[in-house]
Parts: sequence; structure tokens; C-alpha cells
Amino acid sequence: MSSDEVLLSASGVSKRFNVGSRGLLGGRLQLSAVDNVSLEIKKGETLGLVGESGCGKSSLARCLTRLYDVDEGTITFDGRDITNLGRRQMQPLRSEMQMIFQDPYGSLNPRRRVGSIIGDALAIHGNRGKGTRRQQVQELMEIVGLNPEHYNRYPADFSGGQRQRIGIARALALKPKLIVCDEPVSALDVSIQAQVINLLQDLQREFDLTYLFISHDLSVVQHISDRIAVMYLGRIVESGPVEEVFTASSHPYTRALLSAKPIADPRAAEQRDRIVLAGDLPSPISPPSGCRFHPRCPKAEQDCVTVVPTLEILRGAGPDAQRVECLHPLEADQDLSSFTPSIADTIIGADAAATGSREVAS
Amino acid sequence: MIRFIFVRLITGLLVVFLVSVATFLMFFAAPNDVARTMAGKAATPETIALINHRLGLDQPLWHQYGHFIWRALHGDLGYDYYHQRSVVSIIKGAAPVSLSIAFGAAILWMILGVGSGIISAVRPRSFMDRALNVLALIFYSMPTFVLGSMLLFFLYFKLTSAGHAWFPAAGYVPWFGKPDPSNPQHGFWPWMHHLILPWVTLALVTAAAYTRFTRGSMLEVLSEDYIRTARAKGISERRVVFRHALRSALTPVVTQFGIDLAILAGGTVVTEQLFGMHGLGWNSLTAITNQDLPVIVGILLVVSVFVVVANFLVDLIYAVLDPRVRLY
Amino acid sequence: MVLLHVTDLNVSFDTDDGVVKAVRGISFDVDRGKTLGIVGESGSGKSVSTQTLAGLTRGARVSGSAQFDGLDLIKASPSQRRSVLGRKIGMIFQDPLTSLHPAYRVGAQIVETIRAHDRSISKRAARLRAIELLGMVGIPFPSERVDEFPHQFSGGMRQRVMIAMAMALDPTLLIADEPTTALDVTVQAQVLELMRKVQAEFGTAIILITHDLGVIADVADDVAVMYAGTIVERAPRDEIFYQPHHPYTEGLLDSMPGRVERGQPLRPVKGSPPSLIDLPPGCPFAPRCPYRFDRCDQEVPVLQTVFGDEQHQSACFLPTEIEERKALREQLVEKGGIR
Amino acid sequence: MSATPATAPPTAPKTTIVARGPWALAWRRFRKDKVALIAAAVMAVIILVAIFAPLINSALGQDPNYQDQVNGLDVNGLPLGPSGAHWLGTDALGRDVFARLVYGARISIGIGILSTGIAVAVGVVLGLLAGYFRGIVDVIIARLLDVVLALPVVLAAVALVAVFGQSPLVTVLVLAFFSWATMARIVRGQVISLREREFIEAARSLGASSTRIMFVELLPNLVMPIIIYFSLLVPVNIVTNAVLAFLGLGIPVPTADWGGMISDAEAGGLYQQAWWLVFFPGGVLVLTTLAFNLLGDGIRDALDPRIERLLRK
Repeated sequence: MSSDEVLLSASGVSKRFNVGSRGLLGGRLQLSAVDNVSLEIKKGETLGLVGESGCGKSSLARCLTRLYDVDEGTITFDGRDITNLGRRQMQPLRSEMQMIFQDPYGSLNPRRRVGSIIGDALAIHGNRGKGTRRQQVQELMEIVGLNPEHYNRYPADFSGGQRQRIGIARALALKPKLIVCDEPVSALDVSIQAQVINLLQDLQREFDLTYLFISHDLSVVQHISDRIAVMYLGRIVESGPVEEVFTASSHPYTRALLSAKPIADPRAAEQRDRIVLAGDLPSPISPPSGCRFHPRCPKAEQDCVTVVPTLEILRGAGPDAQRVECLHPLEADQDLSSFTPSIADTIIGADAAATGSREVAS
Repeated sequence: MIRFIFVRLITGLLVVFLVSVATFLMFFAAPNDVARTMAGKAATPETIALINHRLGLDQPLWHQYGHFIWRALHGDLGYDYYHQRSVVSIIKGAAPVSLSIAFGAAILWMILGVGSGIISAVRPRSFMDRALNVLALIFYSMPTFVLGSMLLFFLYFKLTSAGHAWFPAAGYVPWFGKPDPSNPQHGFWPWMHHLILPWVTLALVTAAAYTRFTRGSMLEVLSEDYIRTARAKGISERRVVFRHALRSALTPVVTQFGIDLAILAGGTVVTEQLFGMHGLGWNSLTAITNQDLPVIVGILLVVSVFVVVANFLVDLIYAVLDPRVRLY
Repeated sequence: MVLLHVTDLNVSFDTDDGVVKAVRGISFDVDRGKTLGIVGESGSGKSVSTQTLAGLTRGARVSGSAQFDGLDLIKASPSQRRSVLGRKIGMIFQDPLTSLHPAYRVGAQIVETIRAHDRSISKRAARLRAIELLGMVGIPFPSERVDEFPHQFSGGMRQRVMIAMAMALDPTLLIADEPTTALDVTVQAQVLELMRKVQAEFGTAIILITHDLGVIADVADDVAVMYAGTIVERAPRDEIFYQPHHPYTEGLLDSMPGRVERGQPLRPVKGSPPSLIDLPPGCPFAPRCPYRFDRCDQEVPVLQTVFGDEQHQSACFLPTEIEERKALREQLVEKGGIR
Repeated sequence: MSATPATAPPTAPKTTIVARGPWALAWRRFRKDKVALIAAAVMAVIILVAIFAPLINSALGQDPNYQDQVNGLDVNGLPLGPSGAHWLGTDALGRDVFARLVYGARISIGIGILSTGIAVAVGVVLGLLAGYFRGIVDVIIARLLDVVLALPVVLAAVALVAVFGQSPLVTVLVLAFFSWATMARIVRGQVISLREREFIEAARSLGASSTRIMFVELLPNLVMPIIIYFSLLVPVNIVTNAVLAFLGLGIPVPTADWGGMISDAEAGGLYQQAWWLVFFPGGVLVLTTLAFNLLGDGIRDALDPRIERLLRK
């Protein structure tokens, strides 16, 4: 299990993208994908990163693995500052951090044979001869539950679940320290999804892996993670050990997210207090002022519009602390649905009165 | 939308500029012996130098280009080497001929091509679809001059020699304006009568490509989710095809049309040659044989500008057809 | 009261690789004002079956019958079917972006639905109705947004537009084909809430197709579980969740994270679904089934009443007595057959 | 059920196809396409004729350039119609039409394939660079494309040949110059969509270099559009070459060339007396382009069965 040693840490990381310009000669439009994010991943643990699409979780992962250059902040991997390393300097480190991708169809080159896809890492990093490479690849295939005889087949010959196993074997080839799993089971059917999750957990035990596990599926994250971080519009709004965040969430967004989570248990589903958040995710091109969640927050107060909250420790200490980025965090026994916003420009207010600020279509 | 138009306009101007450089360099930078041709076989080096000087061919290239573009901007494309006619007047005389051929053919081929493409796509694998496909493929594989020769041979020569002079032989008859002294005919019907065969020739060859293209585009659109939605709304199949599918299917067809304009401009060369019409193509061919550089460059430039402008219009149509592109 | 009565529906497609039997002899009923959830994984035939009812599976070979409002949807002529579609049956689909025409304003698309079935409604009146509908589904500023294009809406708003369009003529049946799959959880909750509201207000029956048992648990009254083109189990919602009979239903539920303690491995269904071209001779689930015995490989099980409950039917040879069935499950868990 | 089978089933039924790579699948589909197979056979014959032209003509005892003024023309000096001595008749100079057609195949097909090859190579490289690097590289290549696409092809080609002189090499280069742009455009578009795919990102996360990504990851995915475009472009270039010849700017005389033969026949309306002078070269030209196009269609359907998938017969 996890120790207290930190494998990867990020502090104040921001990433912006240029997305064209406004009007004829107007200034550049920038999309703030990741905004001032700090987090730590401990050796051997699984950190779950949750959030809705467009919240910046994938961009954050790509900043952490330095597939993207970051605009601000520092990233330390295994005790080494990797924030400003160039492509060549990163090259040797690439073997220590690997990724598993979401789309079992898009993440494998359809025109290449499975053997050479899995062996890619060995070809790029190793100077091992071809005979041993084939042998190594076939061992990997066996480890992830693929038939090694299928070495020469194309991805199209495999089902979604099997393809995901190919992606896992590819990531595993160099025995990395960190694997970033970017929605690895979202595209899979339920019965297959469970197979892949079990495989990931088995591999973690066997090879002492550290996972950054990105998903929008709270049930999956809850099952697999030791700690989780919840993202909203480019910022981490709450983080902490999984039990604490799931049972005693303090950020209104986390609370709403948890209550919207579909539960495959009709009685439990009927019993819980459902909070249906109004509106959609605002555009990251012009995020709301103050707390980015304030227009959708039932508990928003006047200062939420102007004051930008920071991620503060709520309880505990060190990496295992529960942190929340909210000016008015919820107490464990408080019920979010009992609140009505005290400010006028929330979308909830707009919904009720059919007036108010107009939301930005994403 | 304004931004979209602005960006397209700038790009268009840039392309026109580059085209002018390209055409100019192509001809004036390449080794040529215009002077020798003009001076005749017995010319002395001095005569040749004199001619070169008179034509400005002894000046540095950039100087020649600067001079050329400056005058071009003032609506002067220079004079032809042999008869000292202004290139602009040559183009003015010839353009109506080429435009008549091109526009008529384009309208005809769009109707034929898009129409048959829709028929094909709505009932794929039907007899009609297969028949249209075979026809399209045959015409698609047929070079313009082969089809034109055949039409001339059967519809003009054979019919006329059999006593049915349904089609005129060759030559262009203007719709408007002063009748040519050598050819007293003019007016709408004679104009059209003379253009039927060229139109059919050019249109059939190109329409075939559009049949295939429209069919593919329609089939693709018909498999879109929003077509399923339209059907789920219970609206008539006719409306599904013409209101929902065609609107989207036409966007790539319109784009293709923009690309084909340049080919169309070339297509009239062959047609003019076949049917003895003295349009831009015929004039430039004559100029090419005589190495009459200002005429070649002038015509190429004007045709290219026409293509760029037409493409700009095509882009605007595109933006009307698909509201999503207005975002850019 | 039965609104839609489907019997022995078969749908197959000819492909280069052979005949794909997408739907094989399924029967189900939908009651007025109720929600039938059809759950199944990709390729189980759940979407094909309902789209066939609407005549949207072109080029397919179809047999069976589907009685709806005095009309057999399968044997109906295209024009008969069109008179029902959009007016009495509304449909919404998985991806609201691709399901709306990109080149027409959303208002025009709703107006078209209204006027397709009643020419007597003026354009102006239809437009006012469209604005009213957009307001009803919770789109702010409906009188402005009615003139916007689909790409100017967010995913959740687009699905609301789809719902507004489907509900335009107050249909008695709404077919929702994976309506929330492409949406985020918080937006998904909004859309499900809206569907519930619409149902409560207009008494619309809903067929909800999904792969997500969580969505089913939320909104379905009755559930049909599909596997490899057939319905393997059919029961009221709570029966499915708390007393599943078919091993596939059981397996689906077991696969869900949250059904086991954290730190324990999940209990996936082993293997993957069969090809719909060459199906196994017996029960299609047999190759993946932890209970499988010889009979399963030779004989195809048909739906039969289980647990003495007329409404609960399962296509499986396992004992139909509740105690026996439960005992078998416990044995299996003990042996570690379900991991 | 429905009278008009048109579109795909809404949810494509999942099928498991065991152990067949994309090429094997394509070949399987191609083998079933009778029309394409016939076209391929016709193509093969034409190409063989082109390769063995000297052998064929010497076996028949005909010389394509021999001007038989005595036996090759009738008493009025007009060309002879098809007969036992001259299968397809003779031309205005008493040369054997069949022998010239056989030799013409060399020129037409050789130039068609060669120019297309150059165009495709240039187009692929530029398209790959533009699509992969984007930015300034893309802008430059895109403007270059615009310029080439704005030039009226035939007119400019004729002018270029006139400037640089008539020779097979000039013709090949000129044809290539006007046809690389479309290939570059297609490749660029493909690369732009491919580079967003996760497998490219996967390669990057493994530390693969740009060169490796372009040639190991991207290029294999471009092979199919390249083959498809190649097969569709060859007939276009064969025809354009014939058009150049028809306009009097083809391969220099006396080399036999199909377009040139038709051009000769058109001169002075000779073909109105001697129909075979246009009919045979024109027919062979149409047959060749038709065979190429049918083959191209077949290859496209086999490699990229999108349309067929839409139909799902």
C-alpha cells in the first residue's frame, strides 16, 4: 500500500490555451484549462481525479506528465524538478511515467500490429534485440490476460476490453513508476469494465505501481482510489482520502456531484436527497469571477462573487489532509438542498424567476 | 460573419498576388527567344538586343515585375508583341465567349450532376442508380475532346450530310452588341444555338463527376443522426430528402464546385478549340504559339483572379449553407 | 393499460460476413403513463428494436408485430407510420448534437414537427408553441434562443431541445434511446428530472433505453434486460434489482463498483458477448455463465414465469423457486465461482 | 419491411471478425468485386502491351513511324480503312494505326503513372509536414496550394509546355505540378484529424520523436488514401496529357501518342472522311481511363468501404 513518500507533486500549475481571437482585431481568447492547481501523489497510491467533461482533468494529467508545457507552477517527479525539461531531457523520464487512454479504438494505431504497438516503448527506449523484444512483449500480453499468440494481429481483431488490455500492456512495458489512467474504463460495457478494473488493481499490487486515475464515474473512482481530488472548471475544489470526501464532503459542488451519481439500487436512490444543479459548466474562456462555482451554487453568498477561495486544509495534515476550496464549506450534517442562494445572479435564481444572467453555452 | 468575410478576402488578395508573381516568373524568368522569333532568321545580335530593349526584356526581373504589376493595378496589362493591341482589349473581346461557354456548361452540369446524384442516392442499388452510375463513369472517363469530336461527327457532320442541319458547325455568335461584319448573326437564339454542342460537351464530362460526388455525399448525409430524427418526426420522405439531407449534402458539392472552377477555365480551352470559338482559351493558345508573353500572362492572371473571386463567392454560399462555419 | 404490445420481434441485417441477427424474437408491453427501461450492453439489440418500431432501421429484415393505438407498426405503410411518428410517438436519441440538424434554427425544427402533422396551425402559432415548449423544458430566454442554431447550445440544453421537439404534439409514448449517455452526471440528473416532470405532467409512457443500471434504478417502473438480441429477463424494477433470476442480470449487478467493499476485487462477468452472426446453439449467455450445465449448451431457454410472480419472467433453466435459486447463488459465492 | 433500403442500421451490430488484418479484409472485398477484377484484367493487358510494344509490332511486321506513301494511302492520297493488312487502317501519312496505338500506350500510360507518382510523393510529403507541424509551415504550404489550385490547369499547362519546350520530361513535370496539390490537401486533412487521435498522444507519451510519429504512426494510416488517390489520378493525368497533345503541345512528333493521333485526325476535318482515325485512339483512351477509374473505384470500395457500409446491402 501507499507510503508517505511523494512520487509526484505539483504546485500552482496553470495551463492556458489560445482559442482564436475575438472580433476583427480583438485580443486573443484564452481558455484557462488548469488554474493554479497543487497536488501530491504518494508512492504506491491511487489518486482519483474526478470532474465533469471540460473541467480540465485531462489537461492537468498531460501537464503533470509534461506532454503539455505548463504556463505557471512547478512539477516535481521523484524528487526532480521536471517543469522546464525539454523533450530530450524528458525522454529518459518517459519510461517512468506512462499513460492509459480512454478510447480503446482511438488509442491504438489501427494500421499496426499489436506486437509492435506493445513493443513500441521497448523500441524507443531499449536497445534490446528483436528476439528478446518479442519475448518480452509476449510476456506482457500474458500478464494482462491476452493470448500471446495474437502477437501479429491488428487492433481491429480485438474487442473493446481486449484493446484496453493492449493499452495497459503498452504502458506496462517499461515498468514505470507512475501510470496516468485517463478514463480507462469509460468506454467499456459494465461487465467488461469490472474485468479491467480488477486487472489494474492486480497489476498495482504486483508491480508496485502508482496511479493517477481520471474518471467522471464516481462509483469507479470510489472503488479504486485511496485519495481523490475533485475538479471544477480548471481548479481542484476538494481533495482528501476517499472515505472522508465521500462521507463528509464539504464543497457544495462535491456534494451535488455525489448526489447526482446514479446508484444501481432503487431504494437507496429514492431515499437520498437529490440536488439537481442548475445550468451547465460555464465556459472556461470567461470563467465566473470569485469562486468559479458561485453561479451554480445554492449556498453562494455575496463574497463568493468577488473573493477567489484557495484550497485550505479542513482536517488532517500532510498529503492525507482533506482540503476544500470554499469560503463557506458545508458541515457534515448540513443538507445542501435546504439552501437557497442569497445572491441574485445565480443560475438557480434565474431558473426560478426566469430572469437573471444568461449562461454561456459551451 | 464579418470576420469570416474579412479573413477570406485577405487570403484571396494574397493568393491573387502570389498568382501574379508565379505567372510572371513562369514566363519572364524562363529562357525565351521572343526577340529571335520576331526578328526572323537573319537577325543580327544587335537587332535582337534592340527588340529586347524595346520590349523591356533586358531590365532586371524585379523591375519588369514591378512595372507590370503597377500597370496591372491601373487596368493596363500591356500590349501584344505583334499587333500592338492592348491585352485588356483582347480579353474584353474574348471573355464573353469563354464566359458564355463556362456559365452555360456550369449551370447544365450542376443540374444534371446534382439531379442524377440525388436520384441515385435516394434509391441506391436500384436499376436507375446502377444505370446512372454506369453512364456517369463512362462520361467521367471520356476526355472532353473525344466527346466533342464524337458529338461533332454524329450530330453535326452525319446529320448535316443526311440533310438535317440541326446544329451549326462552329463559331460563336454574340447575344448582345454589334454584329460582327463577317458574321451578321446575333441575338439570344442564335447565341444559344451555337453554344448547345459546346455546353453539352463540357457539361456531360463534368456532370459525371458531380453525379458520383453528390451520390456519395447524399448517402453519407442520409446516414446522419439528424436524418433519423427527421424521420422520427414523421415528416414526409420528400421533405427528409430535399429539406434535411440535400441542404447538408450540398455543402461539399459547393466546395468541389469552387475547386472545379479552375478546371472549368481550362475546359473551355479544349471546347473553344473544337468548336472554333475565339474565346480566352483560343487567344491564349495563339499567343502561346507566338510566344506572345503579355497576352499569355494577362489572360492567365485574369482567369486566376476570376477563379479566386468565384471561390470567395463559393465560400460565402458555404457559410450560408452551414451556419457553423460562421464561427471562424 | 397496455399502450404498446410487441410480439415476437425479429430484426436482422445482411452483411458481408453473414446475417447479423440483431433482435431475436422479443416481446414486451408498455403501459400507459409508465416507464419501461430496456437495459443491455452494446450490441444487445436494445436500440435496434425500438428504432425498428419507428421504421428507422432501413435495409433490415423485420418480422413480428407491434400493436400501438390500433395500428401494427411493423406492417403499417410508411405513410401510416409517419402519421403516428412525431404525433403519438416522440423520440430522443443519445447524441443531441448530431441528432439536431446543424443548419436549421432550433425553433424551425420544432415548428416543422408541429406543422408536419397539422397544417392548420399557422407558422406564427407554431412558433409561439415552440417558445412555450422551450420554456417548459427549462431553457432560459426561450423567445430569444428559439432562433439560435443547435451548435450555440450546450449538450444538456440540446437534449432539452430534443425533448421539447419530441413532446411538441403531446405524444402518448416517448422513446428515449440512451438520452443521458453523452451527458455529464449533473446534467444527466437534470435531464432525468425533466423526463420525470414531463411524464408526471402529460402522463406520457416512456421507453428508456440505457446501459446504465443507475439510470434504470432512478426512473424505470418495469425493466427488460437484453442480451445478444433477446430479452433474458423482464420484471418490475425492484424485482430486477433485488431478486434477479437470470445469471446475466445478476452478473450485471455484480459488476457494478459499489457492490463490493472497497479493496475487494469486483465481480465481473467473464468473457465477452457472442458474435450475432454465429451464436452458440444453446443459451447465448452459456459461455459466460458461472452456473452453466449441459442443457444450456443444447437448448435455448425461453421466457417463463419465475418466483411465482406473473410479472417476473426469465429465460433461464435455473430453478424458478426463490429459495432454490438463492441457495444456488450462495453455493457459487462460497465456491468462489463468482469472483 | 421498408421499400427503400438506404441507410445503415442505427446501431451497427457488433461482429467479431477473427484475425484478419486491414489488408486481408480489403483483398477479400476486392476479390468479390467482379467489375473491378475485369477492369484490373483490362489494365494488365494494356500495360503488358505498353511494355512489349516493340515485340508486338515486330511480330506483326509493322513500324509505327513508317510512312507508307505507296501502299498506305489510297489513290486520292487518303488514309486506308481497316483491312487485313492494316487492322485499324492507316493515317494521313500512311502509317499503321494499330502499330501507333500500341506504341502510344507506352507514352500515355508511362506519362500518366510517372507524373502521378511524382505528384503523390510531393503531395504526401508536403501534406504530412503541413498537417503535422501546422503553424507557419502549414500557412506557407496552404498558400502554395491555393496558388496552384487557382491556376487554370489546361491553360497553364499548355503555356508551361510552350515555355519549357515539348519533351516527355517536361510533360511529366508539368502534369505533376498541377496534381500534387489535391494529394497534399487530402493528406493534410487526414493528418490533422489523425494527430488528434489518442494513439499519437500515446506515442508521444512513450517519448517517440516527430520523425517516428510521422513515419511509423501516421504514414501507415495514409497508405489507403494515397493508393485511392493514386488510382484515381492516373486516368486524369492520362487524359490531361492527351489534351496537351490534342492542343498541339504533346510529345514531339513523330512519336505516337493517343491524343496526338486524334489531334492529327481533327486537323482539316480529316476524320470526317476517315472515322477510324478518331474512333480507335479515342476508344482506346476511353477504355483505358474507364478501366483505371473502375479499378480505382474498386480499390476505394475495398480499402475504404464507407459508402458500402452506409448501404449495408
